[in-house]
Amino acid sequence: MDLTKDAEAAQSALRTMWTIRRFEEAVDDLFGRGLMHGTMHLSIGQEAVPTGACLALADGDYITSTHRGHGHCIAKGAKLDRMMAELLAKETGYCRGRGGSMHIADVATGNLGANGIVAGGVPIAAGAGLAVRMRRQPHAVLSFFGDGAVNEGAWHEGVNLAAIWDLPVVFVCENNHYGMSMAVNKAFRVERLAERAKAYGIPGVTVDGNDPQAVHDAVAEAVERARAGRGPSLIEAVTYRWKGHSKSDKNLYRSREEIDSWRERDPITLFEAAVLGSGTLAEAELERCRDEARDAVRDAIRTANAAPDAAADELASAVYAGGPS
Amino acid sequence: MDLTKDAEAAQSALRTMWTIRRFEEAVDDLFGRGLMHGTMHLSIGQEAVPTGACLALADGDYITSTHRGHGHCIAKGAKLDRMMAELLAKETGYCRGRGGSMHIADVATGNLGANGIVAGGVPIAAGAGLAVRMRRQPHAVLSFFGDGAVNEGAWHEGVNLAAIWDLPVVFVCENNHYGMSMAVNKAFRVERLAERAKAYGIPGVTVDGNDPQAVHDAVAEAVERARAGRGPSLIEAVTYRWKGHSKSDKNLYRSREEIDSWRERDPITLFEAAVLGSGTLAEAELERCRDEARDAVRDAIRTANAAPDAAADELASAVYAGGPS
Amino acid sequence: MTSTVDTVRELTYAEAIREALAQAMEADERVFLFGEDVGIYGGAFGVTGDLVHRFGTERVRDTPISELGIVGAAVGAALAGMRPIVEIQFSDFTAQAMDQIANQAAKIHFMLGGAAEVPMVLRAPGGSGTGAAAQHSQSLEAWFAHVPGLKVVMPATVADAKGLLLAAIDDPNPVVVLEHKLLYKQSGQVPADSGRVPLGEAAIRREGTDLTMVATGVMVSRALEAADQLAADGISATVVDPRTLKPLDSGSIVDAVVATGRALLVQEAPRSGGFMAEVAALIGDSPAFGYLRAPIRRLCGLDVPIPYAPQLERAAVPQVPDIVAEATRLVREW
Amino acid sequence: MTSTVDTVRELTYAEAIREALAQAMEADERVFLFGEDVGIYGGAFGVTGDLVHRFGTERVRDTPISELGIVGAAVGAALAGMRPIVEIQFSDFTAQAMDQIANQAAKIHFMLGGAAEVPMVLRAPGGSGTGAAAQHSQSLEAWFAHVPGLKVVMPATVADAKGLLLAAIDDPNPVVVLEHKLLYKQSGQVPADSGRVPLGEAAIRREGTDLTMVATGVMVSRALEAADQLAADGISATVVDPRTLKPLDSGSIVDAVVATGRALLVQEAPRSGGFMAEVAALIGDSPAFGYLRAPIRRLCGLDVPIPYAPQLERAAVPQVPDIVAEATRLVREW
Ligand SMILES: Cc1ncc(C[n+]2csc(CCOP(=O)(O)OP(=O)(O)O)c2C)c(N)n1
Ligand SMILES: Cc1ncc(C[n+]2csc(CCOP(=O)(O)OP(=O)(O)O)c2C)c(N)n1
Ligand SMILES: [Mg+2]
Ligand SMILES: [Mg+2]
Repeated sequence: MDLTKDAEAAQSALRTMWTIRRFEEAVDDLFGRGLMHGTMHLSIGQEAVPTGACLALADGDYITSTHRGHGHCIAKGAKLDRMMAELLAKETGYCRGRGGSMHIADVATGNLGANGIVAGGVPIAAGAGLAVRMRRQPHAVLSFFGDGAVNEGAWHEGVNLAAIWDLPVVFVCENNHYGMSMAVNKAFRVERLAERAKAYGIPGVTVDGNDPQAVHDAVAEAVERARAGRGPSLIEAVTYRWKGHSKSDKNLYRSREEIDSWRERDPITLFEAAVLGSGTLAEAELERCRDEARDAVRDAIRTANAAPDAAADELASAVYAGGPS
Repeated sequence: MDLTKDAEAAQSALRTMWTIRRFEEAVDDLFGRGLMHGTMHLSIGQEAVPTGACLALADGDYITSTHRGHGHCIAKGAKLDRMMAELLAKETGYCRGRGGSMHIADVATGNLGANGIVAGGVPIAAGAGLAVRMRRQPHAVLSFFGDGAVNEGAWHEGVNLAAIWDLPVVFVCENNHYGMSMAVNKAFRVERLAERAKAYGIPGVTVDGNDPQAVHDAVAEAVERARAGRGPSLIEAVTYRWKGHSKSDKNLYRSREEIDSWRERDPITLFEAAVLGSGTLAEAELERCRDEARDAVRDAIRTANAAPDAAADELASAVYAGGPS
Repeated sequence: MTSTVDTVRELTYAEAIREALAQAMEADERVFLFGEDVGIYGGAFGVTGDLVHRFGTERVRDTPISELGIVGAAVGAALAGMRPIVEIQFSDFTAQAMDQIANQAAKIHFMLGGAAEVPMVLRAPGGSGTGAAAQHSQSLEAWFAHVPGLKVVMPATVADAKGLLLAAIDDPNPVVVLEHKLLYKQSGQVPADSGRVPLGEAAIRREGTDLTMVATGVMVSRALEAADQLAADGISATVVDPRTLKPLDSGSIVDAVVATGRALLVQEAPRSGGFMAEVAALIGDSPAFGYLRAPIRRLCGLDVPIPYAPQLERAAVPQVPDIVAEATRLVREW
Repeated sequence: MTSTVDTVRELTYAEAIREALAQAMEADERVFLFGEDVGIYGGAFGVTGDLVHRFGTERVRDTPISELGIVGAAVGAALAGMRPIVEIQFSDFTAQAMDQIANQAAKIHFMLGGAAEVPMVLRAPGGSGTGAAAQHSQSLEAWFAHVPGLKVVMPATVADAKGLLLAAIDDPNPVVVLEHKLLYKQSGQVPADSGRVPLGEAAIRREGTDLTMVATGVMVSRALEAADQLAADGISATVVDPRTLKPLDSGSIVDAVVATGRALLVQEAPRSGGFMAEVAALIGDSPAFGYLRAPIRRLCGLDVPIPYAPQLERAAVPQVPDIVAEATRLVREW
């Protein structure tokens, strides 16, 4: 699928990227004004990765996500109002206010959950892949994780299981150059994280994570491979987060210039230029995508705000499935 | 050092290999006769690895060892009687009867311990390497582990830490083709485990683990590199264990023929043939090495048997260093 | 599963577990086993035995040595519609997998607001007595019983080994089944077909009047043996086996203590922070409080790692004479 | 460390920890810190702050995200003569490192027959109240207190944050220091030079006559606040802060309960199998048993993962009014 040539695909990609951007900006704003609780990990600047990746997925496919998971959740098809309700600690939130940002998920669209544990979703993805395989389903599983996750034992074990059993899993590393403050070049002694794939005998590629097309193509190929029973792949999508790691971040570990240089490579701006340049979409259509995204996020906030707060009275009975025990 | 050309080195290597062999045979016998407790993991057939490796080490260097650790302990210079006393649950044992086979260690010779946890010693070796580095000592740390350990998260994390910090650690994989019953070709999707080294940006080599010279040369080079501050290396020594994994093993996962083919590649027989062939040692000298090993093990059993049993009365006070608390 | 009359046969604890596994796999294709050496090797303790020949290598699946990955894969498989049963070779290695057990499996149902379930079983043998030393002999039930979202069972009899496991497999939550190495070869009566033992119900193994002993795992049979000896000495003991530690059948325990006025709580695990502390605490804040004629006593493993030497290993955990002595003291002195 | 008069200043809990770290590093070159983001970032909670500028990147060392490797490296460094201090960013992630904590660090001295020591400190913040949800808010002290070979401290005041940490660094054993996120910004008096607080000594934070409250972590200040309110209501409470959970100063707790006849045990962690179960058990089998005028009551976190929503999070753990209410009930009804 050529996102810059196919008008429908281009609009879809653009709308998703703008929706993520606007959603994250709204969260940033609500949080800054003390209307949101906890901590938030925003994915502004990284929108092309979930967007390009999820465009290569089909219904029934699964994803596992991370602490920086709003974009994954949106790109996989979740409803904005239920996401916003979750962050606003409402009863109508996806997790009924129990999970919040770090556990947000629309299970119905195949999102097995954001995860507060770095690399926590990686072996879970392998297991979902095993289930798909054993149930002879045609689905693929896509596991998102950051560069920082790659040095966790869970990552190593999860990727190896998927590799030796030829499981239909696509491992997508969002390499945004830092695991919190730890620079990739200090945490690794390899140039490209995709090189790690060889250790498990699976293909590994590095793509421009600010280009939804590049991400899409790599994921589409890996998904095809997965569905064909030829096992997992590792895709390293190189990108950058504009905002601090979370609210406590003073950005001491990186320079203003570095941040600025990446802002100049804004995935949305670049993509808009590409689709405009190729004549696929006109400025008015871009404008409509932007407006739709803005309105959708505004609506979501409105709907979420009107919902009842999550109720504390059922807490204890919510721990176990199948009724209280 | 050319073990097959230098008479002293040849004798040393041969004596160590025979000592390990005789020690393990004695343990097998004592265990079989119900005189030894617990479980035992014997390294018969793998003697060339610790022998060749430890000949490349110097005083002050550390090792970490495994559940199959008698050979490592012997090759690093431990006293046989105190080892035997440990296995016989005596007060004079290295661990005062508290550790047994899976925790055997002569800390004074730099052995930081056998480990009942697969891959448990790998991050510990990285940490010892960090200490050596921070204390500006000239030492190296050698970590022994099996093929099975390589898929553990602990291995991944430990090797990466050593790699990114250029620590003086040599990772020696005793690839005996199985992690218990799990064949290497089922547990990995790579041909050679040494290929994993690339994922951490460190050198990796595969050597004949039944040839003490090959092991020695690879380790010596890695140790030199480590001491020079150029970081860790991974060495895969391909070998085979003749006996079952432990006493519960019925050898269902491998064939008689496979075992026999490896017995024909007995590292001791091959080495004896080499030193005899090159004229470095005469048959009488080989015989002396064998006799010395046999006698040393016999003496160790005698001494150990005469020692008092480990005493239960001080158990509770043995948990914390620095006196009871 | 076509017979209608439920025949009772003599099986070992290991065989009873294997039978439960086989029946669950026959009844439900979503059920499968995986873990280290569960296939051709038949399990480090021989529990899975010939199951790989009966169900194939897909459903009785050998794994590399990677406990965290294994449990994580079970979580993922459960989320995606399977009913995985994981064997961790020694319960000590749950330490490797603790994130996936406690932070993922236990919490996902709650964290996702009920939108997902994690129906999985984690079997692992605990306990000392085999000379396997400190890293292969722990009794870690207290760790799991402290994690909301997990259910925890400790079968102490052959029938329960089958019955509790079947109930655990049925349960829509993650259940940790802590078996005991010393029990694997013990024999006992087991119903052939059903025999499910509901989670959350204690068993009163013996009824008496002078004191109540609460014991778990291998301590159940030791407490029963002690009770026999005590009876010969004129002391009449109730023995309660909680069977499920979480959710705990506190009612049965409290009732038994009300009836006898004395409680002796026996566990193999080290005393400090062990599961019997919870039992003591609940008795001390229950209706039984008013009936207590003596302090609530615990007889536990020493606060030491399990040593290798057989004489040290024995000294580290309660033996039958220790139970008899402690029970006698409690009854005679109070 | 040249001044002779010990000046007392006002610091925050985080600053007090930082001061202890700095003083220990100045005094002993073997002491060094490592962990995720402890360097230039200054620690996720700002505890290490500017230490990297004062001691350099060798001794204040950033690590990749690999908790098991980090703790394992600390074990190895300790065995090879260093005195490592590890920061685990949230105590929840000790689950990742549990093998190296419980199976290695805790047991090596014993397993090797005393031939080696593992002098290391593992610092980690626990507790809820920041909206970080189930995987970032646990109170896991009970896990560690159940592992022979570990020492465990929970500083509840600013002075103890420094004093206990200094003692932990001096100790030749692995010590787990569980800090509390909500306390980091709290201020208090701290001695500039020394101020070591020996491990194993409880603090009687307040003395009363009607009941004894035992509380840990952030519950200490809540219990004290509750005690103030209770006093206004004519109820006089003792508040005991164990400070060190292992080895536990059981004598001070028992004495306090003997003196008041009632015990209310307050913890943030979920009730089942929590540390206060151990405290209840030891009171119930101590000389205090004969002095008890009321059941031994626990007021604990609910048996639920910590939820995200602030209103749910508050409901999940004891708050001051809950303590007041429970204490009142205990005194008025018994
Ligand atoms: C096991 C674990 N360790 C540490 C943390 C704390 N933490 C949360 S996010 C983060 C950085 C993750 O980096 P990366 O994987 O690159 O993802 P990014 O934040 O860059 O998207 C850290 C250290 C955690 N949540 N889980
Ligand atoms: C963490 C952990 N998992 C599993 C085991 C059980 N176990 C002991 S040795 C072993 C096989 C190890 O294989 P390998 O590392 O190749 O060493 P080898 O036995 O072949 O020398 C297993 C599974 C263990 N001791 N520790
Ligand atoms: Mg990152
Ligand atoms: Mg092997």
